[in-house]
Amino acid sequence: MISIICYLIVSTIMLCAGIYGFFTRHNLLAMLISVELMLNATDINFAVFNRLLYPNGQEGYFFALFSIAISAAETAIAIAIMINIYRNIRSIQVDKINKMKW
Amino acid sequence: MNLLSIFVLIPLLMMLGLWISRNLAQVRTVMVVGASALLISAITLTVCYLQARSAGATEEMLFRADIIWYAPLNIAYSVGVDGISVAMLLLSGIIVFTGTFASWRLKPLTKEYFLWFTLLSAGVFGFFISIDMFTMYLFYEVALIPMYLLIGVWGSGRKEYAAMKLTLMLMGASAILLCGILGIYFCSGATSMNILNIAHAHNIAVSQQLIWFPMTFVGFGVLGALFPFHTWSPDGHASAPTAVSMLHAGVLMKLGGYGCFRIAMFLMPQAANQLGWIFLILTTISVVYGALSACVQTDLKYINAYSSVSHCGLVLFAILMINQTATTGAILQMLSHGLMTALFFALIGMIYGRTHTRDTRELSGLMRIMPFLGVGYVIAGLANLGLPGFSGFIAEMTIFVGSFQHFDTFHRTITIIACTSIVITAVYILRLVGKILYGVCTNEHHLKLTDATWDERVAVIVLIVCVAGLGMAPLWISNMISNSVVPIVSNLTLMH
Amino acid sequence: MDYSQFLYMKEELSLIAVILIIFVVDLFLKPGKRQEAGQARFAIVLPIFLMTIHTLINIIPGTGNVQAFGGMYQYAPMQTIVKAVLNIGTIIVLLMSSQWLKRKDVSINRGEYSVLLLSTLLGMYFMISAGHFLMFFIGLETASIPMAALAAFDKYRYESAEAGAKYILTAMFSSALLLFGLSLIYGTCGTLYFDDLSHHINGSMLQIAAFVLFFAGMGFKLSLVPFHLWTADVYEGSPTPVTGYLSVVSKGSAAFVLMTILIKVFVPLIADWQEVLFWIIIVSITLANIFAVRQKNIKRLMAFSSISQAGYIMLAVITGSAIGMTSLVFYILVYTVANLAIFAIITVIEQNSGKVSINDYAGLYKTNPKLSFIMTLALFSLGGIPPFAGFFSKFFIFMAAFKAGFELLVFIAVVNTIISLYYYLLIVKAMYITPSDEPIPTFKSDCSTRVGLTICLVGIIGLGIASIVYQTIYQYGFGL
Amino acid sequence: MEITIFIILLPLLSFVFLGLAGKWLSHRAAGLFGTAVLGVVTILSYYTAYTYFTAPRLADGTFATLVPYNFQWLPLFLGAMKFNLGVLLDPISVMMLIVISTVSLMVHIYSFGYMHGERGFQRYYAFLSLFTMSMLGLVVATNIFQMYLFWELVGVSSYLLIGFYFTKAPAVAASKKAFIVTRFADLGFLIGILIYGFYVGTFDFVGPNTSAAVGGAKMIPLALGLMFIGGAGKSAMFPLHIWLPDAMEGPTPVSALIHAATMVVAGVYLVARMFPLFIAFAPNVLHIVAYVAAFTAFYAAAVAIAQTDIKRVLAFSTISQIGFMLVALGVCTSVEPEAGGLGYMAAMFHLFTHAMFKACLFLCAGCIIEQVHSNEMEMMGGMRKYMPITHIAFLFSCLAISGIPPFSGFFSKDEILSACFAFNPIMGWIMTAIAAMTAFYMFRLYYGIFWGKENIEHHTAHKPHEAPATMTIPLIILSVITFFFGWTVSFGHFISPNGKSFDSHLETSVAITSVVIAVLSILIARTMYRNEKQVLADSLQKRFKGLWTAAHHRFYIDEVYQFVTHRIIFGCVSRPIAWFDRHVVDGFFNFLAWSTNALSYQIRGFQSGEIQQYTYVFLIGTLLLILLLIL
Repeated sequence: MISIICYLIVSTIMLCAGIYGFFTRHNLLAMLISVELMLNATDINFAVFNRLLYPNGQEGYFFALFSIAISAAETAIAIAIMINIYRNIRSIQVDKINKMKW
Repeated sequence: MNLLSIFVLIPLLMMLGLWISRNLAQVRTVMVVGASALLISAITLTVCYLQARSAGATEEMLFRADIIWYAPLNIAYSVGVDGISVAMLLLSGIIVFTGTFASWRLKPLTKEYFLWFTLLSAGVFGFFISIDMFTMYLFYEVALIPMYLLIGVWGSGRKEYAAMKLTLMLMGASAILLCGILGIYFCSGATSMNILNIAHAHNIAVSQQLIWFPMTFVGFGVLGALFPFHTWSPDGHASAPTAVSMLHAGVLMKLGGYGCFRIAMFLMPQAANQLGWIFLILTTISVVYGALSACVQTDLKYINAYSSVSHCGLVLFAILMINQTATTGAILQMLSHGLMTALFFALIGMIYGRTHTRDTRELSGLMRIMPFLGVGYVIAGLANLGLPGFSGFIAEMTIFVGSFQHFDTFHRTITIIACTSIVITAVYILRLVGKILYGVCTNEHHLKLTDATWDERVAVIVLIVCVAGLGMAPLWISNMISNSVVPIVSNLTLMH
Repeated sequence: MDYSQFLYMKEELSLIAVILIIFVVDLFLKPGKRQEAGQARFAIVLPIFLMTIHTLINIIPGTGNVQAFGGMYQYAPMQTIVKAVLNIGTIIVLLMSSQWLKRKDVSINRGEYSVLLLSTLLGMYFMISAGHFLMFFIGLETASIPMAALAAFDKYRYESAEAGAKYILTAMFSSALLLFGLSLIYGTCGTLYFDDLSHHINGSMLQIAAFVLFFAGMGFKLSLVPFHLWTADVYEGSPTPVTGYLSVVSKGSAAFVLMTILIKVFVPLIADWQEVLFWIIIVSITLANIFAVRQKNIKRLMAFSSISQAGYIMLAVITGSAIGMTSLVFYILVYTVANLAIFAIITVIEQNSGKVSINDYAGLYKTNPKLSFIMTLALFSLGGIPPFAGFFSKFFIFMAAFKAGFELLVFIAVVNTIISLYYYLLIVKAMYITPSDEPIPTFKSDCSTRVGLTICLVGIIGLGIASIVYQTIYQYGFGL
Repeated sequence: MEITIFIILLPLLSFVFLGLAGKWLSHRAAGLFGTAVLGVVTILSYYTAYTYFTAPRLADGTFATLVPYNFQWLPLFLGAMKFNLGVLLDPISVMMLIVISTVSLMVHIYSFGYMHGERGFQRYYAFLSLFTMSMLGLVVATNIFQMYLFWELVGVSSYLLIGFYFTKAPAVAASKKAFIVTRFADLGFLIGILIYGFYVGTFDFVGPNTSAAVGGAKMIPLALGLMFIGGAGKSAMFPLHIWLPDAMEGPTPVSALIHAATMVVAGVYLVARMFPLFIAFAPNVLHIVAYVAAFTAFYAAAVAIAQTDIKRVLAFSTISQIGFMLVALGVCTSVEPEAGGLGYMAAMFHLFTHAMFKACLFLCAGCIIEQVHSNEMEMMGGMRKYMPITHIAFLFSCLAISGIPPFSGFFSKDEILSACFAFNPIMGWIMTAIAAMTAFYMFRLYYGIFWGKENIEHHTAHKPHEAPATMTIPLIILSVITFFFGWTVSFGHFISPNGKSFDSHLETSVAITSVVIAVLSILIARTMYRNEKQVLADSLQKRFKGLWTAAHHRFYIDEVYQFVTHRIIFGCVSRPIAWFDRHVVDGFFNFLAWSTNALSYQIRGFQSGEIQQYTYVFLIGTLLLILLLIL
């Protein structure tokens, strides 16, 4: 039996990796992937908690499912917007999209 | 319908009338009718009040009306007047009336100007009739904000800067005041914001008073040109159009003193006694410092603005003396200063409208050119320096005699210091009069200028008559005020 | 399963119906004729008309608290009020977008606009009525995701796309953190039902972390400092009606939800969340104000203004009391009419002259007196000047916070109103005082904008003086 | 005695009427109206005096103090402390009524000719009425506060009248100076009143034996001293005298009325009014008054010798003579006229006689100035040929002021000197010396104007002639009074410190000494100034050049004041304060605004437009909040 801590370490590492990636990538798509990583980390959490701590209910599983669906929707919109950006400035480098500031 | 609500209703109707009026003649008609109605109402109220009192009405406030407004928050539209408010309403009526005439020929955007002007007066009247702290605060702020546009749009000189500074400083003060009011309300544990109710039925713990009293006092005090928060006044007055200066220095600055007395002192007597000395020092500084600053100014309006700082300082000074005589003097001083300074600003505005300069170094010998305005100016000046026969004298004397009756040597000493202001006042007033009115006119452009027009004469004469009338027959108004001062002052002295 | 439970959701259901009708009708409108006046009018009036009906049939609050679907859906009469407020905001937004929607490049997507807008509203409805974090989360995302599409709605304007990108990425980041927080709550409590949670929350380290992550997610929606940085850019880039919507409806719903959840779920952590809010309020109000004072673009200025307004709203939340909740809802209502009036005016001016800089507003009073007059009143209302409604709402919020013992906070907030007044007055100054060589020319705004502005004007003047509104809200308020 | 109220009300009425309606009145009508009203007032005053002094005395031999009117004007809510207005008649106030109304009437008549054709003639008469009203109100004051009220009014009418020629810069400056200096002194008066009110508990004039006075005994000396500062201001005592010489810029009749006869003796009247308290509680203060007055008398006499402007000479002579009066009051040691209280009566007596002859002198000067169009002595000389009536009147008055019998001045001055000798022989000799100086400078003036070197050139260009009847009649009346009053009226019967009648008798030794010295002085003046060539005078002037110049410049007191007011008060106090206000107090608020803006620019990098930075801050914020809660 793998301890719950291990799962949590994995999920936390995923979260942190996601955050790190989000901060350091220069491409919008890469950032999107990073944020997906973060979302997946939570999904793992939900599943693990449900499975190991509260096996009687199904809340965690459902939550994870919904979360996956929602992140998919988000991604769809995000990509649509990125396409729009690309149409406008022919680039999806994140350091280019800082026209509005201060 | 309560008699007092008329004072709010008339300005509202005036604003409606202005909104629908189509040309200048209609605007003027609305303003004259409205301002006269306000003045007549104020006089009627005074008469009714005196009759009611002489018929034996003993309540603290007459013509009471309470309409629950926000029941969950214990906020009510409560009105009522005592002698002090009646006097203030009368003052406001006079100033609004004369202010209307003083801005008779104002251009451009006359309609909008009067719209804001009327809103300002609505605030002023509302403030003086209210006895609920919330309503009072509401009207207080209503009276403040139109100043921004009135100065900014119709002013002169550094109007944008002055308007912004004035608005922000006064609003800053009212922000502090808001805290003070909330503090009073919650610390008293009262179930209504009614001042009388709080004063009579509730006590605020002294430790709490020591926090909220300075806030409330400073909050109102800024409007009363309390040192060192007075700097909005010179710039603001200098840039404001004539009638606005009149209304602002004449009435609005009185809101400060009135509020200090009616809310800060009345509701927090112990703190007023304990912390009074700090503010006494500040107000004494105001009195002397304002007068000294006025001596070296070269702009007519700056001189008068600093003079207002000095005179309004005297109001707060006297209030803090906590005795019947001094406080009555303070209220008289509010009246008197209101009338005098309005007269002054009206005349300055009229002179400025002709010469297009307010720099004393460029003006001279105006007496020969515009004798009516010149004489008016001399009278205003003499009234300002406290000549017997004008209102300034009775007010200042009542204040000085009253303040000097204080049992504490400290209070008597600073009374003497404050007394010196009357000499300094004489210095700058006489220098000014000598410089701009007397002598020979050196500017040839000024030689062709004309004397006052009929509308200006109306404004000036009404004000002079009031100043002189108050100065010669002070008995009735003094009695009216002092009878109303008694309950408040006794509340203050009992607590000592 | 008891299908009558669906009746408790009549508000959501009728909104779904509205969305569907618009969606279907839009399908049958011929794309080639979008520019024609008749069709345009119909397409614009239809959502407004339907929303009005929807609002009217749902305006009467229910009699008591109800739970449906095993506690997933919770109804309280207050929610009806809040939803009505949001409806009003949405209607005004729809009214003010009409002129924009007549523009050639946008008119093609008119239907989508309404549907997306109302979808976000639906999401907020669910958020408000949620009794479970899953429901809440779905509502939150339903409210967020279409919003990104709306922000990027001006397809041919790069700024719009940039706004959309910034919004969606920040939204995803924040929802990932929020979700992580929720997972921790689930992990420590074993349930996500609001009613059960309050018994399980005991203030352990993980729960505190979870709470903060949750709060950060809400802080993003509310654009509280330090979660606010997207706000200015998104507000500036988005189409102006969307900005208005974002600043008012989205923010209002989030504030109410935050307050309900703090009251219902995080009661045991009250000391903690009050402390958090305490600092957040101070920072939000002050920092936003400081940023606002030097803005040149009016939309950006309003963005910072809305951040500081969010800080004021939090003053009501921090009380956790019934009176605080009443003040909150009242504040949102007042804020809605005032802020939307401003955005409506920004919209018409932008549509008619393409100008959004404050300097361009110079001399507006000379050319468009009525617009500038309403603008002035709205700004005064936002600044908390009586007799406009904003004064009352601010005062009540301060009262509530003061009553709850946050004197210092009230003091700081109140002092900050001076700064906010300063930048509101800058706009007034531009319109009335600053002379201009080429002012915005005189134009006549279209009918629906004028209707919208009239509603706002009535609200700005009437809401404070007519205490009935506040008292009605007060009847349904609830607290700890 | 109810009729006395009209003595005050009628001039007030005249003032209001002339002030408001003057614009539409002809000069003639306005002048006649003013003079007629004053005539009625004078008749009323004489009637009052007649009835008052002929009424039977009280049992203790004093005249009754009557208060026909006393009503509350301003309530002060302090029990006995009230601010009343009323009429109080006692010997000194009744005497003052006579003095004021007489001189005022003379001036009214005189002005008819003197001011003929002047612009603002109506205004002039209005102001004269105002002044008369205020001065009358001052002397009949029932309490110290009423006195203060009218005191201020007197000051302002003086201001208005000095500045009558308001287009002339010196007149404006002089009026301003007069008002400000007296106002400054009035501050002392006011504080004195406040202290008096606080410690005595009333503003009424209380007797020394009343419980109120005894209760406040400790502070009464201070109060009286401060009040005297006010009196010193009005009565031009050193160092507050500087306004009076400048006040000569006003029309000459005004100088006669205000700055010679009436207003300037208000200080004397004040001290006389408070005399019982001075004697009972503050004899030392009274003596200080005497020393100040003596010094002033000397100083003014010295300056008068070196003045060339005839009105200035008269002004300094006025200062000097008021000094005499105050010395007389100051040397009193008791209220018994026979034992140290003689000075009181002497002061009042001198006040009366001085008012008449000094008014006469000024009016004469007015006649002369009108003819030669200059105040400078060098423009005159030999005027006796052209203006005989003026010459005689002037001579009579000069003799009176020099103390030559039988003119009135001799009698009053003799009483003063007697009182001084009774107090202290040194004081007596000092005052005698000053009296000699008086005789000298008056006759220097007399010879300079009427004899001496005639300015032929000027006189041929504008041939001087005698003044019209409206102007000479007052001169004649006043000369007659001057001539007769001294030996026909026994002043001590009416006015004495304790109220009882007493016979004042000439003290032969003092009288002889003073007359001899006066005559000697006159002779010296005659030898020096009578002739065309004034060899002795010129050589003396050359020898004591420094002294002469200093005296001519009034010992530079004005310059000192100028320095103090302009350099110190304006330069070192007002300007720094104004600067402080603009730059420090105001600067602070501007700094607040500026710093907010500056901060806004400083931290703008926070909002960089970079989405990763945004989320970074987001995360940091979240972590900080967690830390906040955990720690």
